[in-house]
Amino acid sequence: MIHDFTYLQPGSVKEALAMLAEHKDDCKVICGGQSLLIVMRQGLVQTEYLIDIKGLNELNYIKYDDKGGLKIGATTTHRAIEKSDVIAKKYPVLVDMEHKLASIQVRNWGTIGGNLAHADSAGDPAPVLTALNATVKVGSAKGERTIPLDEFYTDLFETAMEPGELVLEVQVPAPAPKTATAYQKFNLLESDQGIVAVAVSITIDAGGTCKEARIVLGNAASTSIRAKNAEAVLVGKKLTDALFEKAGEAASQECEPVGDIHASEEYRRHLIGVLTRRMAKAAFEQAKKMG
Amino acid sequence: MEKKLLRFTVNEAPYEIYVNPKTLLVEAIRDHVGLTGTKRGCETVSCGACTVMVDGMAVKGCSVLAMQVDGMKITTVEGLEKNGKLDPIQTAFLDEGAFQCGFCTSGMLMSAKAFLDETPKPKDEMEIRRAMEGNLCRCTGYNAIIRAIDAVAKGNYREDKQ
Amino acid sequence: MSENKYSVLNTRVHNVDGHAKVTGRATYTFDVTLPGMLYGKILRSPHPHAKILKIDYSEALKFPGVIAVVTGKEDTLGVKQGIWRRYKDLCDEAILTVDKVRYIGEPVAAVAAVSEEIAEQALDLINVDYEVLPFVDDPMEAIKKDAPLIHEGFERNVNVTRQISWGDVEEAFEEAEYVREDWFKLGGQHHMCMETRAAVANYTPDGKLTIYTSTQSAYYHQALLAGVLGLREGNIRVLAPYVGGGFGGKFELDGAQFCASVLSMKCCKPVKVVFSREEDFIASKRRTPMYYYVRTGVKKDGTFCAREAKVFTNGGAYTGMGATALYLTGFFHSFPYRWKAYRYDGYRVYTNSLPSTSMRGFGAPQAMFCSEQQIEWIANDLGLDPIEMRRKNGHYEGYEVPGQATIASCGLDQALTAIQKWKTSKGKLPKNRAIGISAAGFMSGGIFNWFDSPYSFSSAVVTINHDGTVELHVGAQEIGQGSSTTLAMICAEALGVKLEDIKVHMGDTDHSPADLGAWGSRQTLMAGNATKMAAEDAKKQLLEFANAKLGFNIIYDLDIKQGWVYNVARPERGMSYYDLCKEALRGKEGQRIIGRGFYTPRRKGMISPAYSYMVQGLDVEIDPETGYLKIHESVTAHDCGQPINTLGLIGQLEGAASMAIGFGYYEYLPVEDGKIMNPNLVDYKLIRAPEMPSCQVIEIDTYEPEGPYGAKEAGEGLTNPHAAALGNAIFYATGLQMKEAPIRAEAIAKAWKEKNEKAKK
Amino acid sequence: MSVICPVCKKVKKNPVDCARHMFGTGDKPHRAWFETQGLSFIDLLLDQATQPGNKSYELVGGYVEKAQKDLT
Repeated sequence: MIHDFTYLQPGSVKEALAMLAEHKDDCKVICGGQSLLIVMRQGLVQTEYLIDIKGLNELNYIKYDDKGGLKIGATTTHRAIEKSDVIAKKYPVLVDMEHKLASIQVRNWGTIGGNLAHADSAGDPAPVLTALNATVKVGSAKGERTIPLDEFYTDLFETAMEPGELVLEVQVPAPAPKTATAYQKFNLLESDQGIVAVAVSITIDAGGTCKEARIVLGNAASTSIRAKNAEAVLVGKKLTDALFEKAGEAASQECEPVGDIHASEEYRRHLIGVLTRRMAKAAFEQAKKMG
Repeated sequence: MEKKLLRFTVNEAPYEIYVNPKTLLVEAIRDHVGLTGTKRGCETVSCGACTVMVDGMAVKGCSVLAMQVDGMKITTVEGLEKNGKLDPIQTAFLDEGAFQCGFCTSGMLMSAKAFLDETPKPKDEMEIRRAMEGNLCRCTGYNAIIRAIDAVAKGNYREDKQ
Repeated sequence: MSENKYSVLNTRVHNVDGHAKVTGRATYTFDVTLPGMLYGKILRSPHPHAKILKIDYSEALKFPGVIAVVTGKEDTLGVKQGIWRRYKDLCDEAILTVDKVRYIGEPVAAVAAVSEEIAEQALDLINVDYEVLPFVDDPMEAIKKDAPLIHEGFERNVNVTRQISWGDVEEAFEEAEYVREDWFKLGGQHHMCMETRAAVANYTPDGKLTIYTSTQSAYYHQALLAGVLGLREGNIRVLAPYVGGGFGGKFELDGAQFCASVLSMKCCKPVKVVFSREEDFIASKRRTPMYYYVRTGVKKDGTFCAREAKVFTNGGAYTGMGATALYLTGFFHSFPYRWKAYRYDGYRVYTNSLPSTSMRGFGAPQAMFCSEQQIEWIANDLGLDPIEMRRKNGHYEGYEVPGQATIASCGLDQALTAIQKWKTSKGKLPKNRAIGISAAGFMSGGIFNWFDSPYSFSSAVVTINHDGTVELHVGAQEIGQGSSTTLAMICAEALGVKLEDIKVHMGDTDHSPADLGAWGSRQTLMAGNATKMAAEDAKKQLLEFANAKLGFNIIYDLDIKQGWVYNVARPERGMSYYDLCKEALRGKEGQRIIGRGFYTPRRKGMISPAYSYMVQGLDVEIDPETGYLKIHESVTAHDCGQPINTLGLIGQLEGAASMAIGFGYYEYLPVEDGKIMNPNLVDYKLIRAPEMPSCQVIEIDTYEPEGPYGAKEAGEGLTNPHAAALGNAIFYATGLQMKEAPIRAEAIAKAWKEKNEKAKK
Repeated sequence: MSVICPVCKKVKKNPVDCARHMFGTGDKPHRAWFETQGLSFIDLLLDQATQPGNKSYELVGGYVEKAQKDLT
């Protein structure tokens, strides 16, 4: 049963930010609402004011240029990302991720901004976007600022946003040369949330040495996290199966998963190790093929 | 709680209704408009029994506030047939026995219809299966549903073939 | 496939209720709204075991919009009921409990209000004082001497014991040259009907109750409600026009039906109670979890000598249908093989958890998971071909299961051959991929009259109108399995008319003859026989008139086929069935022609009049490092006698496969501290379209003399073999022996890791 | 050596078989007989169920044998 609230439907971002400034802690923002309405129905979230930004078309866009990279407006749906030609060309991993994000119905209505702001550590976009070195642009009545995605999450369902702030845009740098990103979540039903998930981005030089690695773990801690020890195993090295194995071991040690009915802590660590190894190798193989 | 005016089109008929803003789309359709073909099977946006089309897109009616579809066009299972003539996907469901208890069927049909409108020529069976991923069926094991959608995609129900 | 000799049977037809279902016109209990209707909500126990000291609902009654609150103590007769009406001890559930709660989710009070939301808010205003008692939720703990006692008089929480035996087990084990024993653990499974438990009860001051409900047996609910409410059966009308799934979970009295009725009787207004999905999970029963010990002795050549099983089942808080599951698991554990000696000791144990009951397969899926894997391991241990070993020991036509059943038709041998052929055709599979097979058999209509019904098991009335349309009244219940279509087809075939001529009337106790309902795979055989008999009775009357009318020599035989009434020796000579109907009614002074039929099994053993057989093959790919399973293909060789409803049959088998794969792999239903840990569809994993494998069905041609047109069970039995077939595929791909169902990915990954570590050492 | 069940008089092929029958039937009259012999029906039943071998059956079989002389 959803508790009563006052429904506010701003006509512009400016109006939305003014409403947020006015109601601060007494309000929640709904966009696609695919996650929010579930927790509201369970009575876990109550709010006096609900600000509905779903209709804000000024935040519904996908823009790309080789200099500035990719910019996705907060109210852009998952489905729009999944079907974007430019994203398919430049960031195929994002399309792969979206293919298996819940169902078509959810992707049709759910938005990227809402997903990132919901801060579920099992969410799909955050690990992939973090591996792609993405940044979130947030705004409030006072102005705008950007937060790197790997600093965006502070705890389970908590972000670095202040009251009154709203996610406006996700920014992804243009892909670097010889860089590839691979993502896999482990689950029994392919579009479920991952029991764990791993995204790995690898940049190699012409000689095949790893210049940069970004390894991001989903549902392996209270937020999606960088596996920096695992990254360190790879950076500066000629990559081999033995190193991927070692990176997997490092990731499985540095993650902080909890056990639940779907998987024990031990099993989650094990899966993180296996997936890190596999995704690092997959990203490396792809990067090798790039010109 | 102050009720809000919602104007929307359901199966091509215009409706103006007053709803509590927390009213879900599926509640507006079932309880306010009175169309009970759309079902509900969970509280967690999991089962897809409440799937309807919003401006041509398949959406789960329990995952959307009714107020969010203000001004939009809704199609429910009752809107599939035209002047008593079934939509090809409905006929295909009959021909393949793509339903048993029937409780998930409305949602299945709406997902299938939206998918076929968007993807008249799916590249393989797995694409159809993935399109139906958001709808649970406890009876059929899905395969008959997939066969029905495939039959429509293959053109077996085109006017000139009937 | 031989040419179809029937004009309606075994053809692809549209379901008779299909049009309503694909257009959204089908009205389920969930959709029923009556004028002046109130909404009921149930307050449930938060404790697995507690005494109710006091219930104070005065604040709830003051809440605007609340019309009534009922409790077990004040508003019910406190009758303990159950479906085992012949055994009063096993009638142990009051539904709205009177003095004690025994599981989390048990109904404690119910509220009726003008809206669902108000009713739900009012629940928070009811104060219940509980004296919390120690609880136990595992059967092996519950039988210990110091375990808390859940029901008075049931020492050490043993609810029911069942024994089955034949032959001299000790002697037969001595003859065996190889003996293997294993312990298995089987989890629960939720029915997960798409339509949750729902009822709209409408009690009127003239003492009559009408109830719309989602049920597998309108007649059972009529009788059960009469017992608990103190009404005459005939004053209760149960309506179930469309039912959103049953699977064995909807023929006991449930909280929605009982609370809606009690509230309606208090208010004299219609009251609707619909379970939320979470309520449905925590308070609508489940497949019975079991601990299974199996000891099997064979000769070195693979001849089966003896088998012994000891089983402890987690009965949960009440008996329900669980006692039958306890019996059937023991019986089907012997299937489909001949054992010189067999002994089964089953113990159903009360625990403080969700009651366990019947669910598609009714105890057999648990038994087959253990039996069919152990048989595979034995064949492997002895270096024998597992398919040939099964064939060597399998049932055959005419075999008598000692003291239990006689097998009148059996296609096991052919089914094994078909699967062997498929397996061979697959050739050598890639690494980590293997074929697992499993055989099974199942009943075709349970012969259990624990309900002590005075009525025939199935009845049918066929009425022919002047225009040739036919009213088929049956008490059988359509729950999605297609029985309305199957029975209409049988009726049309028997009468010799078109399927469109038949109108089926079911799901209404006022207008359908009593029938035990849709459980135990009984409708095709039992309601089918009753329908056939009624149609033949009506046909006989029509033909009497036709004889008079057509004036053939009396030595000629007449028949009707596809609407043509004709001389069998001269088929071109005859008349239209439709013309005949018009005139025949005149000849009866305007009375319609009415045929009656019934079926009650006699001298058919203790379990079932007939048995279906099947062999299941699964092609499975395993990622042993993660435990992920991908099922590439499912092939079933299936003996269901004469197929009746072609599309329905395929649908039933595919549906059974999806549920059986769920039991074997996806559908984990953990209980911790008496609490179901995943009572929602996010955390309870139901197979979805991308994971469902393609299914091929190979029909094995047999004829069952007891079945209508030779038909028998299809759709329930196939829930039995898949879990074991999955386990057997895992065994061949990895060498791992998985003894717990569902086989969890984590368990596979763990066992694989341990195996590799051991190998390293 | 066939014996007669001291409660329902069914003929069983030996005392152990008869004991098993008595546990298996388990209704009130059969349970009551255990009490008259100073035995606990349920404890013996569960011992039999949870321990290897046939100890409870053999024990009760002994009582059944002793009871035979009063039955004929």
